[in-house]
Amino acid sequence: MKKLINEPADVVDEMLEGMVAAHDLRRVDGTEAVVRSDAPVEGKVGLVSGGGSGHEPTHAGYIGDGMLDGAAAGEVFTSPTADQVSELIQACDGGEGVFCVVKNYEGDVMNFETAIEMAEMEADTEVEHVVVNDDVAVEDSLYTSGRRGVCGTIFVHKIAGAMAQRGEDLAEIKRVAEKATENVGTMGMALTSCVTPEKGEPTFDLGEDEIELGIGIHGEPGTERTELMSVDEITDHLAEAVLEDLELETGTEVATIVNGMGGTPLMELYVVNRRLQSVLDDRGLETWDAWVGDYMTSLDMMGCSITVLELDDELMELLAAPAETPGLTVPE
Amino acid sequence: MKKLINEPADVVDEMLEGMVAAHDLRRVDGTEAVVRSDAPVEGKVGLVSGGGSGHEPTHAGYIGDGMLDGAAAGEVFTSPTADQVSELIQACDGGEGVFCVVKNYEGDVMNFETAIEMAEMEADTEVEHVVVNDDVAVEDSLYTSGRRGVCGTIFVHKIAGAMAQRGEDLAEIKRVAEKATENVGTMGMALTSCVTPEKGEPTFDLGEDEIELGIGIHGEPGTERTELMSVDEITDHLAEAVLEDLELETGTEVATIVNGMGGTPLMELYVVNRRLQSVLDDRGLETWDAWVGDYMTSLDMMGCSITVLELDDELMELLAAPAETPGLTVPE
Amino acid sequence: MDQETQTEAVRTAVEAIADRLADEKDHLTDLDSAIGDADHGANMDRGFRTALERVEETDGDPADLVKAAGVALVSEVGGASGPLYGGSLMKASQELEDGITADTTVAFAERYLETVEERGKASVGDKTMVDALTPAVHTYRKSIEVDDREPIDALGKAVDAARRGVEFTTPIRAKKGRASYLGWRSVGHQDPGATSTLYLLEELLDVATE
Amino acid sequence: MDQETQTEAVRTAVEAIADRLADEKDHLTDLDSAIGDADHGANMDRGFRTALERVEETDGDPADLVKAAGVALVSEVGGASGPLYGGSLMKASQELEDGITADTTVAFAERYLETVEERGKASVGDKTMVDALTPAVHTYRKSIEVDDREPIDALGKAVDAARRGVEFTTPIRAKKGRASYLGWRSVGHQDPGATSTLYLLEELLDVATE
Ligand SMILES: Nc1ncnc2c1ncn2[C@@H]1O[C@H](COP(=O)(O)OP(=O)(O)O)[C@@H](O)[C@H]1O
Ligand SMILES: Nc1ncnc2c1ncn2[C@@H]1O[C@H](COP(=O)(O)OP(=O)(O)O)[C@@H](O)[C@H]1O
Ligand SMILES: [Mg+2]
Ligand SMILES: [Mg+2]
Ligand SMILES: [Mg+2]
Ligand SMILES: [Mg+2]
Repeated sequence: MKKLINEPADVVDEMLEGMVAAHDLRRVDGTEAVVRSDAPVEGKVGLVSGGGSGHEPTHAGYIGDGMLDGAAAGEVFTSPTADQVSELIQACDGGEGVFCVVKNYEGDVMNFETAIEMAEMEADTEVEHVVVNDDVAVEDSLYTSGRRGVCGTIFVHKIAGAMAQRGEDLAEIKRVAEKATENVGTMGMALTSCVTPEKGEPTFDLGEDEIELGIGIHGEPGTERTELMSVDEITDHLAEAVLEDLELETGTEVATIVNGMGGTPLMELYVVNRRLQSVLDDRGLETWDAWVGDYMTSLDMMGCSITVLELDDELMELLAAPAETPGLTVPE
Repeated sequence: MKKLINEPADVVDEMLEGMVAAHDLRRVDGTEAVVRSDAPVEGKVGLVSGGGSGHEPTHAGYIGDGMLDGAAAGEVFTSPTADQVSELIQACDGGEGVFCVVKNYEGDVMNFETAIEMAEMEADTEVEHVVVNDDVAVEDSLYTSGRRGVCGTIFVHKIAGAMAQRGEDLAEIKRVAEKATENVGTMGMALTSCVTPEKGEPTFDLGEDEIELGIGIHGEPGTERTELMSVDEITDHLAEAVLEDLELETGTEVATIVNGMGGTPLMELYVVNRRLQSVLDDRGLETWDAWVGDYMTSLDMMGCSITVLELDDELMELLAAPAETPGLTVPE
Repeated sequence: MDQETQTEAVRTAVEAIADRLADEKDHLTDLDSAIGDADHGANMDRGFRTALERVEETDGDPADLVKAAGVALVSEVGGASGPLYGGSLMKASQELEDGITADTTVAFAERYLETVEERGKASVGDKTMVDALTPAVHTYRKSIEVDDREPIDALGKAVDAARRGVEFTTPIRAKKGRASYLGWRSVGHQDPGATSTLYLLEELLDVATE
Repeated sequence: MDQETQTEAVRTAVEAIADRLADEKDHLTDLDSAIGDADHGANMDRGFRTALERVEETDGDPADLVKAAGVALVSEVGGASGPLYGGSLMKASQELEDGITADTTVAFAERYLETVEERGKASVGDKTMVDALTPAVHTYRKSIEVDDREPIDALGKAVDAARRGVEFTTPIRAKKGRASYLGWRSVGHQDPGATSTLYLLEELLDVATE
């Protein structure tokens, strides 16, 4: 499998160099964590996130006014280490503490928990966090390690980022981030596997007439393998799973994301959005904002996910607040 | 080859429906042209573009304040028809005339020329246009139909869009659009072919150790097939071709695009940008702005292009002017 | 032939061409894959399906029908082939206003070729449809005006000439169209537009012979 | 064994493990491809290469070296296996502060298992490394405390026990780790973390036997 890389082992480091060369960012010395170049910003809570690489623009692509102050990049699909996350937290503390957005997956949770303890011990940093678990494909039961955190996390970044930007404190940010997490659901599917730089071959084999439903964002196989369907059928399936989980009343206002997994032409994502919006319309839901694009990817995987967020006035206002980052810009 | 589509023949129409459902756009009745929902905007020149589909977010993704007023979408990789372009032009005329940004390729040029004649005849619309031909891979000689218009077109959209937004007239817009066109160069490469919805198979076969250099944006093979190289070598090759063409003096300020062809992980584009910026640095050039992402794609092709634009004060100011479109947002 | 018969002949010809292009769709697309963007088959198929619908709906003389077919191609095909095929049919249709005769078909053929050359800024040897058209049109005119052949014989000769034109596109380098971007790599591939032009002529001959 | 010998034994063991994981890298990644995210081989290989560098630089008693290896894993691996392997080594190393004896190795093994269970919130039967560790630790302790075996014999039994644990992971459904997302589809696949745990134990036995 061909890739635009030098050595697989260097890809994360070199990607970060390329990001810093393009955007208003800097590396935290000696780590694979990246922060806004003026971090820590005094007088506001620092907002950080992080996780494995390969999901670009997630995570560092959401650093900027109105969203994240910093992000830690692990190896491809591997949680960043606790000591790097701890350094990141400390680099983003402008005196008002730091809030971490963590995606539910054991590696991230374990490393962030350890990092938070370390930052509290080493630098007396006040830290709060939220664990996003929006993936409705996985049952949240004794038989799983809980629902995964996937593309809905971007809504949480945006909402928590707007809170931090307007000077809210840790407790308030936590309240709203938890509300957003409760209100959001996502379900994804793959037409193809992705190829990691290390392995250089598809993570799983998928026949020419097969697709995976209920995938995560790490190139892992999904919860179910089915025959290839038309995009309308696929969209119906994903939307139904999300809506069943959210149980929204008629007239509810929502924001949606049709997210590409990295290798999907934007053209196709718009075709998905066409159907999604008509499904929502049929159910009497009101789409207040619809995002279409690559927000949370799995390298070069072809496929998509659908995210629906239930809105109230507070969440609407926060989503509409200005943001200026490489991956998402909302003008005033 | 699997795609998120219903019938191949419906993909352009359904994509446009999905775009209109997501963004502040409307269809021009009975056509595959899309305009801002409040078009025509009175008191400014209307800016339009168009071409084959499959390059998303190009073209309709750049409709909005500070960029395009409308765009015509042809079939995949096929120029839109002259009558549709003519209707688009008429729908965007707010009394100050319409400026068309055309990419150099015979289909687009012939259809736009016919359309301009039709609009002038049918509705007395004043129309000017520029033909962008930034692709340095193709010799501009008697032996070709001239250099192709590729990703540098996005800079021309941005610059002409800023001119139109601030109320400049057709002649002024033409002057600046032509300057931008003269100052920009692009060169692209492919790791893989793309797959069109109609054909359902790769347009060309490329071995596991081969790449194409000097590709266009329609899935056509490039000017040269070589062995797979490291990303640093590839970047050097592309950058050299562009810089040789532009012949810039030390100290020149430039804006750059590392553009993904649709199937390339963003991670890899940043790795390209890392090298590009160090090449520019070595040559004594000053990067004033660096864009990294999917701006002008070829469906699901894996590969990238490098664009360099020579700046002066006027072009810098226009690039920095605010814009608010689905594909590119520049905040105030 | 009275006007009714001529009109019906045009409809039959467009139908035969549409059927032929449907059959050759994949082949034309394969040719366009090698040196273009893999859509010539789809373009021509879509275009002539619409052209057929239009000529079936259109009343009038042969010139009106040919023009309707041209308009359909211009407004349905896009790309390079849309304005070339469609625009040329529209322009050349004017030569048929006095009906279909040996003389008017010669004028039609010449006008068609001229229009392609003008719009496409192409000449013979550029590896385009002009390479199929030029020998066909030259041969047709010479057969009728110099050799005094029947139009149907002359058309037979023209088809053979077009075939050689198509074959000639293979070993030469493209100067126009997408294939020109390939430079020397375009050598060794047959031009799709010249090929579809040959199919049109073959079908015309077929319909004329019946 | 004096302290110097013990310290050297730890270094030799880490080296053996690092070599083994380098050899098994692709195999572990393949296992992780089936029910995870295709990085367990790379994670373990990267981690133990760094661990080896660290123990080679570190002076001190065996506990210090084991701790250094753990720190290396925590700060180099990330993912789920980083905190699990690394954190557990760090914690359990405390049990070796009085040197490596039959008793301290039992305490080490139990502490290690406990830490994995705590951090991972996992129990036996969840289809994780715990399934390899549990039988191994239980067997080791019983062999030493009840059967009065020599540590090296006990370790041999523990390795056999771990192997059965690994085999046991195949037919069961995952409750923890990425494989749990697959639900019933996880059945029929061997757990990568249990497998790498077995390799560690096999290498310990090898080094101990030499
Ligand atoms: N400038 C031109 N002049 C004459 N014929 C041309 C020109 N450009 C392209 N063609 C013809 O058009 C054919 C390609 O048509 P098609 O694939 O439908 O359009 P596109 O090139 O826009 O994809 C070529 O094979 C060639 O014969
Ligand atoms: N919660 C957990 N408790 C115990 N072991 C776990 C847990 N989660 C994962 N593991 C172990 O870790 C292994 C996967 O490690 P690795 O692939 O390196 O990390 P990641 O899952 O982050 O990619 C699994 O095979 C399993 O044995
Ligand atoms: Mg991992
Ligand atoms: Mg085309
Ligand atoms: Mg073509
Ligand atoms: Mg893994």
